[in-house]
Amino acid sequence: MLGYIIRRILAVIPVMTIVAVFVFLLLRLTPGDPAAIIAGDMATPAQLDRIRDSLGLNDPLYVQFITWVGNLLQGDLGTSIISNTSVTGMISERIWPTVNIALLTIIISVLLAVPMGVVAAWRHKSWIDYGVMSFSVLGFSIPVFVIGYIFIQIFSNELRWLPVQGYIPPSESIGGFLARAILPCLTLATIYVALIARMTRASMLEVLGEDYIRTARAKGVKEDIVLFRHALRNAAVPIMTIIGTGFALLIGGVVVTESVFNIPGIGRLTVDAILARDYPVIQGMILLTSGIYVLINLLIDLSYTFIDPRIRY
Amino acid sequence: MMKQRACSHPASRALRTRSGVAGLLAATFLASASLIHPATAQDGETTITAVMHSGLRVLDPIITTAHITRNHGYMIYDVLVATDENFEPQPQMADWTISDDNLVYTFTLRDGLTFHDGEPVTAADAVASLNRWGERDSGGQLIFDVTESLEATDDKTIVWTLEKPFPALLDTIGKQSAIPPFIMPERVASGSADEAITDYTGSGPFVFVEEEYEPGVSVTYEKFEDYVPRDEEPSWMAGGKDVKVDRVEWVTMPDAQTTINALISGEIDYIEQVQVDLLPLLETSQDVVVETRDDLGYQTIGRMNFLYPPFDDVKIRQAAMMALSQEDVLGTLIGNPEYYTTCGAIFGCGTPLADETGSETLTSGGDVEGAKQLLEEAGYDNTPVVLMQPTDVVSLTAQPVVAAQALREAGFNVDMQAMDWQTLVTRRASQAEPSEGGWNLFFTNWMVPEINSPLISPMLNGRGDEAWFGWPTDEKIEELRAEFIAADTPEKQKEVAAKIQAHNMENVNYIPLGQYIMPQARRDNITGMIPSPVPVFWNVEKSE
Amino acid sequence: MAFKNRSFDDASTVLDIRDLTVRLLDRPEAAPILDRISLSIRSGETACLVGESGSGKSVTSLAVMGLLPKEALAATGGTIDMEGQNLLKLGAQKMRELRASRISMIFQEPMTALNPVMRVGDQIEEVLDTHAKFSAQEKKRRVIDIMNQVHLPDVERIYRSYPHQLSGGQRQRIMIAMAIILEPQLLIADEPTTALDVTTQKQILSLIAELQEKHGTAVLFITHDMGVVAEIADTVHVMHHGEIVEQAPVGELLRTPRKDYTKRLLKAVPSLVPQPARPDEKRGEALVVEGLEKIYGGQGFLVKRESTLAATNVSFSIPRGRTLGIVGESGSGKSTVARCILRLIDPTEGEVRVANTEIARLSRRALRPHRRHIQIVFQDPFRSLNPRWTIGESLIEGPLNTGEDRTKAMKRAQELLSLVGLPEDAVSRYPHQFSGGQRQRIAIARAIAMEPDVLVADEAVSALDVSVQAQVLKLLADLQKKLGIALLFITHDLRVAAQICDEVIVMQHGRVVEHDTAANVLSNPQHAYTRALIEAAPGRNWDFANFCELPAA
Amino acid sequence: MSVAPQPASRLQWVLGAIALPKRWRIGAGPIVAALVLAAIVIVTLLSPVISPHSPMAMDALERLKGPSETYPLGTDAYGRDVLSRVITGGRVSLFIGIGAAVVSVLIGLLIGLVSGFFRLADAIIMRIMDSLMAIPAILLAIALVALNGPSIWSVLFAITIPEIPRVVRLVRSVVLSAREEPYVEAAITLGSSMPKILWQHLMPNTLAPLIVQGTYICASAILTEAILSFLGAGVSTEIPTWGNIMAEGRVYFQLKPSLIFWPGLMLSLCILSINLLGDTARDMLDPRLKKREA
Repeated sequence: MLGYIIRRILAVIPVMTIVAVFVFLLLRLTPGDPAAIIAGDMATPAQLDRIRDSLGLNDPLYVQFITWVGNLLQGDLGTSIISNTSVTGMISERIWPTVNIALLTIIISVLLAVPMGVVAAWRHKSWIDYGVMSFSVLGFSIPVFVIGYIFIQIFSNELRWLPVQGYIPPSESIGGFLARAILPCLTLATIYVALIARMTRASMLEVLGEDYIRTARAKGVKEDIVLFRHALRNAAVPIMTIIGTGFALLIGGVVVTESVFNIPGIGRLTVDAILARDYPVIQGMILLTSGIYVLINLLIDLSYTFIDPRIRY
Repeated sequence: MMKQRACSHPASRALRTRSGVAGLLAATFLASASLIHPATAQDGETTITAVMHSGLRVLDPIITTAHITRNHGYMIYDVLVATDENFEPQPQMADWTISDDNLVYTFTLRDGLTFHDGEPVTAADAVASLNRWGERDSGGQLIFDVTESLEATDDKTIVWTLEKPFPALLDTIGKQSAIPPFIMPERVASGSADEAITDYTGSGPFVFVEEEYEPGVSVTYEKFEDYVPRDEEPSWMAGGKDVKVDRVEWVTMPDAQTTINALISGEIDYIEQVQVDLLPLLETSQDVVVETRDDLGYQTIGRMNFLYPPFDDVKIRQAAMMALSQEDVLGTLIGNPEYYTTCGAIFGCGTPLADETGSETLTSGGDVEGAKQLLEEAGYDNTPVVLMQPTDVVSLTAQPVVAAQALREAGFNVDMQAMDWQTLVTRRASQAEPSEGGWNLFFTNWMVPEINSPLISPMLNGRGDEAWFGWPTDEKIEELRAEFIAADTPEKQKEVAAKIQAHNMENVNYIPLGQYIMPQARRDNITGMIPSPVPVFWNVEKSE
Repeated sequence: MAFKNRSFDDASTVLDIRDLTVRLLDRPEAAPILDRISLSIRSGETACLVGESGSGKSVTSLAVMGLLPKEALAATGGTIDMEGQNLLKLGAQKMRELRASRISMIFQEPMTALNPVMRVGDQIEEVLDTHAKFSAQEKKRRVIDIMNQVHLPDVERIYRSYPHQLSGGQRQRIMIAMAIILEPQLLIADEPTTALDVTTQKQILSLIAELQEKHGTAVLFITHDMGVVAEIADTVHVMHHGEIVEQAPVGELLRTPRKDYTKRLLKAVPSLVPQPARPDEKRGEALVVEGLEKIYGGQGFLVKRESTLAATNVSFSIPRGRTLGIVGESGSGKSTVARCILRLIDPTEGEVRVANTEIARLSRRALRPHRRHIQIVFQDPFRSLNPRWTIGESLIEGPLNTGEDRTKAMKRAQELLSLVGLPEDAVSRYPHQFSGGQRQRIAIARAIAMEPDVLVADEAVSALDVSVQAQVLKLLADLQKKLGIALLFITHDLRVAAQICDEVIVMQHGRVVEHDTAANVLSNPQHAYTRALIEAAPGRNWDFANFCELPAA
Repeated sequence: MSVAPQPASRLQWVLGAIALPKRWRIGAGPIVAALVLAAIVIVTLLSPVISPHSPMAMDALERLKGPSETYPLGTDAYGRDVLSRVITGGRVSLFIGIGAAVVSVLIGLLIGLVSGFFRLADAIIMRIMDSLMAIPAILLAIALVALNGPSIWSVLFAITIPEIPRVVRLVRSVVLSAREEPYVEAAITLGSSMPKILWQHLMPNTLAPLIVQGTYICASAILTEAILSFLGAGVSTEIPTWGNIMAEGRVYFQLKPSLIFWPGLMLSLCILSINLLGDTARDMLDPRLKKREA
């Protein structure tokens, strides 16, 4: 087990290295010049060049890469070219809104989606099943920003139950946090619920056809216990997997949702940085999100051993 | 002066009292409902939450010409001289005297000026700041070109000695665009003009709260208690900067509609720029005021690349201009005619130098037939026009689309290339062939005060490679500019300006595409906003 | 052989099925899955339901348990009476209460019938939780008690174990413990030993008998294996196409079967008595294996992995026209040997000579031209043909590889099909249009299309019903005679080995424990393990095909 | 009889390849979905003929107008006809959807086959694929569009690249499990070469899951295009797509919901249909579900 963990962690190294090189090269090939952003509309070419010089952008690529990696290994993601503040600082300030929203979304999604999927599989081909499937297909079919606008229109503009936008950290006010987080979370959750409910249903359908379910029924075990004690745990591995890989989807949704609901999270930070060619921030963010993705999937892999005793590494 | 249109449709409040299920559900959101208005202050402090036109990311107002950074500069810095609403320079930090030969300017700092760290503002600080500014600002460079010396003779006195007269000196250091000479402590201002500052100590009416600053998201200012405002009434950038609130928070909202909803629901107090198309949304709200703060507004322009065909040929440049219609551009860009006006003056309508010579086709719907004919005369060989279109800046998306259509109608072969603004600003600096990463035509917007004089308008520089993007080599305009600098009376200046206007329309240094204003919106408990091209927060009050 | 011959005339009837009819829900017009079957079981009785696959045995048991797949099957007629109530009319709740307390069931695959993520102790306890209320202590005591009764070793440890940590036999014991903990009147056992090795099978059968005696339970035992029937049945019900064709006490049925179908079924059961030895024609060795060894695993990355010895020191040779059988239980290494010989896996040590070429060390590429000399027929007839290819395409794949002309190859494919007893037009059909036995014939045809020197049959008849099994065995024998192929026959079934092999190798734990002529191995086993295997073969003293006792060997 | 059968006809081969179940049990849903999709495809393909206006023709005086006889669905912020733009926009959206599906499936298939069969290549390829998977697709796509400019091709490229690793993994897993099938082992013993086994025995196994996966990629690509447009990294406004029509109209969501409603409706109907068809295909082709119903 320990050996497995070590091996898995070591396997992260080449993956993250490839990500780092890839991201670095990708960005440096992108047209766009942060110096032009800093200088504004009236700058002359000579001024631009002087600014580029002072930012180190005129150095050869490999020098820039070595500098960057060198700093990276010391935990320093560099300094934002545009705002002249430390990338680590920017990220650590803005990661919490995203993390909080994402966590709440995952919790809401799992609480909604898993029972939906279980019941749909249990009542295979009933109206409940069709209902759940329709919802989950629908959840995949509407762009997330449209869902967000519809929620705002209904709950904020028409009913006036919830604020339109913004973010308050839960440490400041739980109520304030929830009031502002509910709509973004529900918006994000639609696609996530769709995804998890689908997978739960499919996985449960398969498990419900297994012999041990028949055994449980032959023991006279009640249906709810059959579903949740016997079937769900066996169906859990693919569900966990989809929660993990769905994380990438969540990031995509977060980027959009943060714009719609004006949440100062890392999704917006990244998009802004890409549009402004703020290389250190983009690199840091992509590296970070990739790292989190890899980490989450590592944790999920490890969690399999708790779900399923047959899985030993 | 201020156009005010308090929107009052007494319909909307009924929403509060929906009965039945809705009411019941509403109760479940009880906890949240009471928390909807965070902007209402804690402990009697008044805070204005304002949504600005863009996020603040660069904090050095000298290194960039970005408007949001300039606005930030006006919050925390002060200037020696400021322009009032009559375009007259007025004393702000300093009074001045001018020698009879117009070569020596002596500035005397007024009493009570303090930096936010408690140190007094000295003449040495001002000299260092002016020097750094002079390296970046094009107007400033012109002055320093003729400067013999700039010295602090004592703590309060600055002596600026010129080699030859520069009649517009006070106008130039008093201008609010693009780079005003903000006064910083000497230790900050003595740094390189190419590296952004990291010490944000100013002497302006607000203090920058560094620990609450989130680049691109929010920035907080607190009232500077030790600031001593002038006694005069505020007028544009001049007069007394009397701060009447405790805090101002600028927040950025990426979504225009969300911003408006937030203003209606009272989550924010102020929107600097409202897209004209969205104004109807605000009409239903009684407690929101929509108004115009800056009557001059913006000039939208097109600029061609003089280095490559087809626009290296003056006839073809003229043909292109002839094909365009300001009405079409502005109508598409702004829509509501209340907020735009066709204007053929390159120095902007409503400014002292305004003159509309040579702009007939532009302001009367364009002349496609004439353009066709000119093209034929010029022997246009169907060289494609690479037209750069930014996709992510709302105020710049319409011009290229409208222009492309008009140019195609006139017989141009238009290759419109979409890109984000960043790519555009990088690419417009490229002098490569249009087919190899260069360009032929792009559009941008200027605030009118940024182009209202030949001294500062970047498009009127005719020094080839040293000129602004497009790089015209135009000796005639350089002569005219020199003539303008030498002109010592407003009448003479107007005369030269008219010549420049005529020359521009002949040579098509750039195409003025008309003027538009951006309305602002505020909650009605925000009062005392003075008219100004810069959204300033002094004199503003917030009542409960 | 001594059959059970107790009388149940006085015993009470536990279960009485009358005219039970089960139909497909979505095709009610099709022939019923169960057609008016009737049978009754008395307390203490073991009733065997025997039949080939698809005869409706399992559906009968599921119908009794009320576990028919709801969306597919439904009982449309008849009654299932137990203690005076018709189970078919019982509500879901009532039926659930009955399960495990009155009727229990054990299933074929102990591998899959236990919940893999629950400790087995908990799974047994769940029965108690569902049907009764006991204190935690009492529950544990009862579970430990029942686990002792099914003779599980190291009960405390197994109580906390997960199913995958147990052997197949242990798992089946857990199933039995679960089934009888509440002492039901009726125990339904659906092929409970089919997936087990013979030696384990023997233990489980005797355990069921023991418990049945102790608790007086009635047992409905479903099996396809006549040997098992001979060992345990009181009464036999023969099923065919959803009908019960014959019901009789076991002795009567085996001695004097009345119905043709029963006779056919019995005649197909291969005898444990080896065929008379064939004269050895000394035609030269087609396959020589020397010192073959295969070790799996070994060095891992960072962690040293345990290596598994799958086969070691295996040597034998097969002359042309002769058949060598490799017999052993699961995990004995017999399939590993076959796969090494075919170079589907690479042997760790040893030599393999086919048609006088050493192939154990050849590179994959160099090996390819030699492949044609040795061919294989796999166990699973449903997976051994590419479902997307016509039979013709499959048959000519090999010949095309050896450079044969397409038209000629196809012509020959048709000949091969008639050779294996299939119509020639089968070339243009797809595998799913054929039955398992037919597909196995096609697989054989595909193998002999290469004109190999050696044909390896890896459990080639194990998945087939006995009647089909007999036909395929006969086909193999005929082909061998006609073509002079050497046959390597891998099987776990001693009866099959006895019928087809000239020589037999017995393997255990990767080693050869006995190697001799078939007659010697079966009638005069030297090694204890071989003896145990033979002892464990159910019904070994009965000659099913001739309805009589075997002469004592 | 005994005409030596030629290699089975293409159609037969494909039908065989996806192993259609004997009984087709299709509900009304998928049939409606297929009809809706067909209708959308036909309308968008015919857009040059049937759109009442040029999708690019602007009328500055007719901005943001409601439905009228000239403009049945009203006009957008440039005074362009919404109806014409919506039906023309479908072409590009569908092109991007189908293009992303086809290209990522083809490339993924090739890489996956290689990876599934050659151990050495597998280790390297899978590391690269893992890395690509780790980068959130939407960020990667924005960066790629920023790199190549917002043309149709670069959007297509940006959407396709992140899908490839998923296809590779799918193909690889199918290949790895199909390798164990006895008929593949039989082919080895029959002396078939590796490329031949790879292509003739293993590849067809991937077709069914790839068809299903392809539909999902198609649907998600159309959606991603919309999101990229929303984030300002989509196809330029000169070429209408459902995504950029919505993105342009989004600021008018409250004022003129029709600007989002119509393209949104088309897009959602289209994706809904594709997803439904994908689900149907999966239910029919997935052997595990078949087993359950058997």
